Amino acid sequence: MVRFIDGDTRVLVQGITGTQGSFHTRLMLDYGSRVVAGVTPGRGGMVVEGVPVFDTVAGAQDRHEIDASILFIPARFVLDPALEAIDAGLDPVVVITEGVPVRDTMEIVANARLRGTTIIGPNCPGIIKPGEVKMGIMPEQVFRRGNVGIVSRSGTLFYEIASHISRRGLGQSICVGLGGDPVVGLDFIDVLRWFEADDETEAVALIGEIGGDAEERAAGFIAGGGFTKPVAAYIAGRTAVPGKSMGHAGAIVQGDAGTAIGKIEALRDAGVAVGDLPGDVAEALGGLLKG
Amino acid sequence: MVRFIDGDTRVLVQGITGTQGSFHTRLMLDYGSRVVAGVTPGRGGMVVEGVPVFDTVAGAQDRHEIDASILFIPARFVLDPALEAIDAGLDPVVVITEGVPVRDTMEIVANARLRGTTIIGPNCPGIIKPGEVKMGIMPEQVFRRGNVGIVSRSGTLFYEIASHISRRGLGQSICVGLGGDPVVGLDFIDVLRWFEADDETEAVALIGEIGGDAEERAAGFIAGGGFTKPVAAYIAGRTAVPGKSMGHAGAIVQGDAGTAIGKIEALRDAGVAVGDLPGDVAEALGGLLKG
Amino acid sequence: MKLLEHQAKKIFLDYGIRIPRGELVDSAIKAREVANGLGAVAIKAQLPVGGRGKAGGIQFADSSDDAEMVARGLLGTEIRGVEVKRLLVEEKLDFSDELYLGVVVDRRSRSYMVLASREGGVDIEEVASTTPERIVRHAVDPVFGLRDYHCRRVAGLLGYSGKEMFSLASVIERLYRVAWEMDAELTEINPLALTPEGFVALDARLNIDDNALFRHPDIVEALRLGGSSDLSPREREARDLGLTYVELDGDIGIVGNGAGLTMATLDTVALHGGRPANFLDLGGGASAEMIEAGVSFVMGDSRVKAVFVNILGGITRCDDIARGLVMARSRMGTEKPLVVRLVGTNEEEGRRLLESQGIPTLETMEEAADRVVSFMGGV
Amino acid sequence: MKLLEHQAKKIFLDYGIRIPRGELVDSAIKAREVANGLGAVAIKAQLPVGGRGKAGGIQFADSSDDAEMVARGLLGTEIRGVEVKRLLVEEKLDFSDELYLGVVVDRRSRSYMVLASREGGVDIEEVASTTPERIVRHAVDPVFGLRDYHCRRVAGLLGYSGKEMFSLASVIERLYRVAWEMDAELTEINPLALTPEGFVALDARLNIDDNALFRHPDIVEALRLGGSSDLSPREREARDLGLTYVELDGDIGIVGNGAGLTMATLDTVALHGGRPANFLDLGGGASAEMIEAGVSFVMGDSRVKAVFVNILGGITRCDDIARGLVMARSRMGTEKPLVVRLVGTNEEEGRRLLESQGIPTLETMEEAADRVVSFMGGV
Repeated sequence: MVRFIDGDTRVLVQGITGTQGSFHTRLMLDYGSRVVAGVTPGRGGMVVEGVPVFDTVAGAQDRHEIDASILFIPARFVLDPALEAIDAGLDPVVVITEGVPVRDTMEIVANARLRGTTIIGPNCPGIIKPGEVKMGIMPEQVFRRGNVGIVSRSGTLFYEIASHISRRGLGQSICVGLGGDPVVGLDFIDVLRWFEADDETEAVALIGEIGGDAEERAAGFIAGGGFTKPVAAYIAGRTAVPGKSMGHAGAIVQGDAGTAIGKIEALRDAGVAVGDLPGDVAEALGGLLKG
Repeated sequence: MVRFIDGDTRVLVQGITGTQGSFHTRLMLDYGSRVVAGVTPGRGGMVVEGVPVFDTVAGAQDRHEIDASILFIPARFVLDPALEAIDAGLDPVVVITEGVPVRDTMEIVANARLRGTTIIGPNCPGIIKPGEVKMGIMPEQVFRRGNVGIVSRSGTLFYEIASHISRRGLGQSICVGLGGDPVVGLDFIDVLRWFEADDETEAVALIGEIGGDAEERAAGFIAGGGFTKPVAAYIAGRTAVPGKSMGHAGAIVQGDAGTAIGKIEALRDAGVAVGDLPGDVAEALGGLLKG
Repeated sequence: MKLLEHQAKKIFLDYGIRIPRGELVDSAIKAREVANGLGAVAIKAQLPVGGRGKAGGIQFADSSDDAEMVARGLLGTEIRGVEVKRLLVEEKLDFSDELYLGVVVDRRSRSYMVLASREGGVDIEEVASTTPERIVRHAVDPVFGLRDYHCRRVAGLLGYSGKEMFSLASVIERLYRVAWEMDAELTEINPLALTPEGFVALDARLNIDDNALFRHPDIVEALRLGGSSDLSPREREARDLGLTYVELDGDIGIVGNGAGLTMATLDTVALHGGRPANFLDLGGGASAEMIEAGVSFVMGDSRVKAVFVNILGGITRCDDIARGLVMARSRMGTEKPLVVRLVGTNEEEGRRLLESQGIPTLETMEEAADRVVSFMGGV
Repeated sequence: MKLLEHQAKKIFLDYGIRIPRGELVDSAIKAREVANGLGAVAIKAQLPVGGRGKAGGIQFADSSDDAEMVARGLLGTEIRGVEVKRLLVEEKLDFSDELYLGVVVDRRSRSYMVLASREGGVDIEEVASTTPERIVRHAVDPVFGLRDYHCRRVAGLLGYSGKEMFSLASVIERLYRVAWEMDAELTEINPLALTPEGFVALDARLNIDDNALFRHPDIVEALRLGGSSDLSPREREARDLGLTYVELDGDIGIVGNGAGLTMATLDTVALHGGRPANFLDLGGGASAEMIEAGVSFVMGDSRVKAVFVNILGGITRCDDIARGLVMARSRMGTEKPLVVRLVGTNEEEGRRLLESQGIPTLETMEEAADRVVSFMGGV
């Protein structure tokens, strides 16, 4: 079961003393997130944005109750602190970093699975519950609280679509960025299951892209009755060139597999409203929520 | 929870084509154990004592329902087949082999723990439910069915004491050899918990030896009320020389730790009847079961 | 990063996987010399592109005379747009079976997957779509690892027993170690031939995860020298600038931040009737210098008539973007129209800065796509 | 198998753990030469026994003259019963902290345990019993492994931060790798000194699991040459015969199968007033040849007046035992009384064979113990 966050979640920031870590700690605090401690090995004793810094997660836990962690760590160093967070029982563990070696991600995700931890990312914007809490790097001004759950492989495209939804007068219950790498901790289906159980979520925006078959499997899950609320979707990459990664390591069409058109058809067959333009998703949701 | 066996347990023999493997397969079959398949890599297709042989455990499972496994494998090759049995979901996995590198045992036990499998051994005689089933190498003539559970670190000493119990007119419910290595899968406490829950077991013979603190911890468990049935014990190694392993890799007195006398005192403090001679255990049990 | 066949084979050999005897040559004379010691040989163009066999890049020769002739015919020709500069000359082996063996990153199981099939020597994707039951799959738990018995199981499911089972299991175990230790995205032996001396890798493929190249400085060095790449010259230039760039065939330069947004920008421009000249993703948290480099790079493309910069700031700050755009503008001039859509973190500051420099900004992607396509109409 | 200090240090160095500069010498002149380049030195007898420091096996010298004199005084002397043949001459380092660091097999957690303490240079068992709170423990999950953050945590709990924390963490990680890769039963650095140049292992201990020696043929070879052992000559001879043998100080030879039974046999003989001369466990599934070797070995001990063979067959077969006993008897003669207790697998056959050769058997251990002790009374 995917574990999500709310305003009570006590957050640890790993890599808090870095440029991105300290900058987004400030933004998360301002947004209302309870960032209670930070970790940067060798910087124990510092204070960043009012948050005490420790050398290890266990050291931070000696002094603070902590629920979840977000990592702002350079790609080549992510493995150790991610395992540290899992080992410490933190859940979820959000990995923002782009460019993590896929072998390291496999190791992180396998260990998380053994211990029942949810990994969000890597190469993701994080998770936000608008107006309440965010563990991530998303620009908050595009979000407003409402009844649409968003789940997306992309980051910026997810902001784009969130902003359309907000401007359309709707809002979001919770938004999750899965991450753009070929291997990530969460799957559309994991999040759809959660949205199905969440009373606040009345409809879902599913934002996919070329590569892999996560969208096709989500379509199968919806078609099979696993998810019963209305879904609108957008799939990026119709103009993609086969065999080339389009920015995301995971966004690659191989042979006939992973094309935008294949995904769009699978979703439409499952009864999902798939838009041609990002803005179409908000329009479709407007209609679905009225209906 | 420790999982034990009964006459319905479908047993796999790994290393079935070896001298010991085939010899004890015959004896186990004669005793009534349901040995349904064997594995020796490279010998798939053979038949040993009427039992079909496969190259892999998974291959055996393609054709047979299997519950548990016993390994007759040379020490330096035990790791892979033990993990194979764990991976295949067999439980318990009995490792008879003496001389397994302790690092391999640690790896086996850690994996078993992750998957909830019981490892019996290594360097152990196995497990027997007299008159019903055995997975092990114990000489069956010393056992008869009755109400005493036996748990022992040693093998031959365990037969010795079982034979005294049988000759005394008592008998055994189930007997487990933990194994004589410093690191083994089971602990006295694991087995005591099982005996506590087992209706057939009315008293227990606990057979320990020098080295480690498993007997002291068992004593603490009994003293703390974790085990409520009568216990008689024997501890081997009063004449041991400090710093030397007495045959079992695990039987070594280090400094003041692990002496026979320390263990005997701890058990006596917990109300256990500790005999001076192996034969005393049967006498004590006779008294305890009458009382 | 894709290794060439001979580079991958060198690594396989280091891991104890058998390969045919042979040598890399860059002239017909050397091909003759190598063939002289080997008898019948295969002569294989070393190219960073697929489908080499069908395009005539693999030929055979029965004698050293023949080898020289074949090599002469291959060297200097173009196969799939790439000049043939080097050939691998290898002994031609007799074999009974041709297998496929691969270790790939599997998204669904989130682990390496061993793929094996008796249908070697042909396109495995075709086998996968027509007779998927002929492929044996084993997902390797990254914590538990690939054990001997897993490998024997795969070999057994392919129908091998006894000595051949052990021998194939050992190749599987070694190829997995190549994958794990070399951080492979994909590694393949196709075909893996069963010869009288055992299993031999007749071909070799090894693509290394770019994100893990820091763990393999020796490989990076070898590739820098060997010059293996299937990138166009402009793509290579972009990579050296640290940009994520894919070349397309239109005339509108596209710069976005975030892969999804940039893909959506291409799609939106296309839906508005425009033709994107490229995909350029600045990624997360780009500095002003990165933006300057990226925008200048796209503007410098002679095919490009106008540039559309689409930024939705999250970890990327709009003020940094604005400064980078101003720098690019002052470097590249105002000849080509620049359409900027800028929203997100520090948006106000960014817009103020751009407007103070006479660069207007738009708020929606659709508006901006419409605007940039309208410039094309005027050309 | 216990390595000598200089052997263990060589391995530590291979794993990147710093050790003092120094050299192994076997003469006072060489000690002088080595000291000449090092200034003040420590001179340490290389012995396979503990408590060497208290017994005068570690001395210091301020000059090369002094070093020669100290070495001359040490070489050829006996420390704890072992002749000093080699000395390790090492630079004497200045340090601020003396730590204890060990990686041991922990029975309870069934894993390696890292033990670390600021109380280095003293007996860790004493620290453990008097001030256990001064020892930091970390059990290493064999599947998950020891990670950087675990090592930093241990270093942090010892009170280190910043550069020293990283530096100590790296020593912990390396020592654990020594333990894992070398199959250590125990490995220790005591003391680990914090010098101006970082952490340095002043002493080194490494005991390798005998059962894993097959994975370390180089170590076995080095030890065979180096001759490290704390076994008595007879114990060494027994080991070479493949027997599990411990020498005791009595006059009754004991041969049993199974460690527990053999221990209980000793205890029972002792309770009956006898004094065992040895512990000899044939182990599981002994062949007739093994029994012959074992019984002959014990009978050949001039201290032994009678031999008690106590067999309870499980994986061991009584008929094999009987054949071995007959062979031993025909080899060693009938001078020393042989008391045999034989029950278990193939018991009937075994007894029949022994009785046909005039060797009576008893059924209980107590009877047999009583019988063998009675022979002593007669001497």
